[in-house]
Amino acid sequence: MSAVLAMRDAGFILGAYAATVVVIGGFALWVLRAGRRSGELVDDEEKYWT
Amino acid sequence: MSPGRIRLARRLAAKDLLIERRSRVLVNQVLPFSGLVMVVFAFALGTGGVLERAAPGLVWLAVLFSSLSTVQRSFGLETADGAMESLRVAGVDPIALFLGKAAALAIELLVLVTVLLGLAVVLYGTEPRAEGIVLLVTTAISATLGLAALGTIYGGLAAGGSGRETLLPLLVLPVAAPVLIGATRGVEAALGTDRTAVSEGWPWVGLLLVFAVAIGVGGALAFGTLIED
Amino acid sequence: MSDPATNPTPADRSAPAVDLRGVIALLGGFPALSGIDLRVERGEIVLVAGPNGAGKSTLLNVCAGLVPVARGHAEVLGTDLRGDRGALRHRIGLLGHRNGLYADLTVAENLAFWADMVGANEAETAAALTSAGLDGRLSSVRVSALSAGQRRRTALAVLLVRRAELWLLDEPHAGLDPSGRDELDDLIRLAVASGVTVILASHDLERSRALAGREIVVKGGTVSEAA
Amino acid sequence: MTPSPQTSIRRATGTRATRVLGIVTLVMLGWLGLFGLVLSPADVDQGDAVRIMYVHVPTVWLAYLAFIVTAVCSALYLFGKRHSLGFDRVAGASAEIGVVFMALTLISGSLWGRITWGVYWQWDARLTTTALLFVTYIGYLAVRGLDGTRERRARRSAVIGLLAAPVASLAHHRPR
Repeated sequence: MSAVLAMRDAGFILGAYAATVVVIGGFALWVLRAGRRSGELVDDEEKYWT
Repeated sequence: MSPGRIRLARRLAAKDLLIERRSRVLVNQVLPFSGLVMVVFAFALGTGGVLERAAPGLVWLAVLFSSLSTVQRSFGLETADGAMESLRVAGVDPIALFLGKAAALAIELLVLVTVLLGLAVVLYGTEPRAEGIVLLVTTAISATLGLAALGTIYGGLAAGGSGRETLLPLLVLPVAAPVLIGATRGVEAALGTDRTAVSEGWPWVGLLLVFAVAIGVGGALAFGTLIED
Repeated sequence: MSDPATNPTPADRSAPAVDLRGVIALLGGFPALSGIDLRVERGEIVLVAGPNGAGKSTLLNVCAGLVPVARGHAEVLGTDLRGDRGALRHRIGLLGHRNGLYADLTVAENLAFWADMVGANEAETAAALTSAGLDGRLSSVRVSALSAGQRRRTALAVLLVRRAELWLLDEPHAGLDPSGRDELDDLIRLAVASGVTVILASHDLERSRALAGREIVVKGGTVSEAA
Repeated sequence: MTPSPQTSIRRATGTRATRVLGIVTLVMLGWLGLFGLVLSPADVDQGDAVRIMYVHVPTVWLAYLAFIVTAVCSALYLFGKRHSLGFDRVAGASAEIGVVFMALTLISGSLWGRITWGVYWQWDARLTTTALLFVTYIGYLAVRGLDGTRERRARRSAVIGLLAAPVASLAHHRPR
C-alpha cells in the first residue's frame, strides 16, 4: 500500500480510481433503488422475472 | 419533391415573414440583442488585437445565441393559439411544414448574419478583402441553412408542450458545434485572420454544406414524427 | 396529402359520419374509454355531455384520429380509423379551447392562408367570411384585436374554408358572452344545413340542447343515450 | 429461477442472473484496482499515469457502446413494424449508462491530462467530440423527461437519439 502511495502523482491516479468506483457504485445504488420503487408498483403475481 | 409540396412550403414561409413584418419581433428585439452581445464581447475581451483575431468566432457565437430566440419566436407564434396543432390535425404535409418553417428561419437568420458581419467591421475593425468575398458569402449562406434546419427540428420538438423552451439551448448548442467551428474557420479564411489563405476556407464550406443537407433531409423526414404529439 | 381532389366517393357519402362499436382507447396505459358505442348520421348535431374527466375530450380526439383506438371497431366518414387515416384528416375539423389562428394576421389573411393550405379558391374563402359574418370591415382586423366570440367564429370559418365534413367542437361556447354564443350557434346551424356533421362537447347544456338534435352522456368511459 | 412467493416480495426487479452479474462486477472491480494500482508496473513512457488508462479506456468504450445501443434501439423502435416500447426502454436505459460512463471518461481523462500535459483539458478534436457527445446525451435524457404518453416520449426520443449522435460526431471528422 505504501508503494502505491509513493508513486508519482498518486493523488491524481488514486482520484481517478476513486471517482470511477464512487460513480459506478452510486449509479448502481440509484438503479437498485429505482428498481425497488418500480417493483413495488407491480403485483407479485405479475413479476414474471422472479 | 412535388410542386404542390414546394408551393405549400413557400406559402408557409411567406406567412412567417408576413407575421414578422407585422409584429417586428425580430427587428425590435432579437437584432438589438445580438448587437448587444457583440458589444459585450468587446467589453469582455478589450482591445489590442484580441478582438480582431476573435471576430469571426464572436460573430457566429452571437448568431448562435440569437438564433435560439429566433427559433423560439418562430415556433412561439405557432403554439400561442394552437396553430401548429391545427395544421397537423388537418393533415398538412409535414415535409412542407418543415421546409416552410426552415426557409423562413433561414431568411431571418441571413439578415441577422449580414447585420452582425457588418457590425464586426464597425466594432471589431475586421476589413473584408476582395478575394474573400465569394467565400464569405458562401460560408454565411451554407452555415445559415444548417442552423435553420437544425433550429426547425428542435423548435418543432420544443413546440409540443409547456416548459420545453428551456430545453432548446441544451439540445441545439452541442449539435450546432460543427456549424460554429466550420463557419468560424470559413470566415477567418475569407477575412484573412491570422494570415490564413482564402483556399483554406473551402473545405469548411464543404463541411457546412454536408451538415445542412444531412440535417435538412433528416429533419424533413423526422418532422412529422416530432410534432405528432 | 391534403389534396382537395380526394372527394368522398358516393359509397362513403352514405356511410355514417361516426360509427364506433366497443371502442377502447388508452391514455397513458389506462382506459379513458372503455367500450364506446356511438353512431352519428350525416348532418346530425350531437351533444356529448358528462362530468369533467369522463372522457368527452378523449371521445372527440378518438374521432379525430388523434388518440389511437386500442380495441373495437371505429369508422369515421366511412374510413377505418385503424387503417390509413391520411386522406381522412383534412375532412375532419377539431376545435379545442384554442382557435389555431395567427394573432398578428388579419381575419382575411388567416383564412387565405388556410385556403392555400387546402387548395380552396378565393370565392370559397369569401363565402366562408360571409357565412361567419366576418365580411366587410372585420375581415381586415387583426385577430389579436378581435373579441373572443369573433375569434371563435374565425376559427369555424377556417373549418368552412377547409370544407371539413365532420366538426368536433370541444366546449365551443367557453369564454363567450351571450351574443357571441348566439352568433356561434347560428354559424353552426348554417354549416349543418350545408351538410356538415357536428359533435360538440359542452357544459352549457341548455344552450347546446337547443342546438343539438340528440344528446349522449359520457360517464366513466362509456356512453349512454340521454332520455 | 422459481423462488417461493415469500422471498419474491423484496426482490424488486432483480433476478438471479443480475445478482450474479453484480457480484462478478464487484469482484472484477476489486481485481482491476489490485492489478491497475499494485501488480502492474509503471509504463516506460507514461510512468505511473498509465494506471489511469486502465479505468479510462474501458469507460470510454462502454460509453460508446451504450450510445450505439441507444442509436440502434431508437432505429428499431422507429422503423420496426410493431413500434415495440421495449426498444425505447433499452434505448433510454442505455443512454443513462452511456452518460454515466462518459462522465467517468471525462473525469479520469482530465486527471490523466493533468499529469501528462500539465493541464486538465486540451482542445483537440477528440476531447471536444467526447464532451459534445456527453452534453448531447444529457439533452437526450432531458427529452425523455418531457411530459406526454409513453408512445410520444418514445417517438420523440428515438428521433433525437438518431439525429444527435452522428451530428455531434461530425466535429470529429472535420477537415484539417
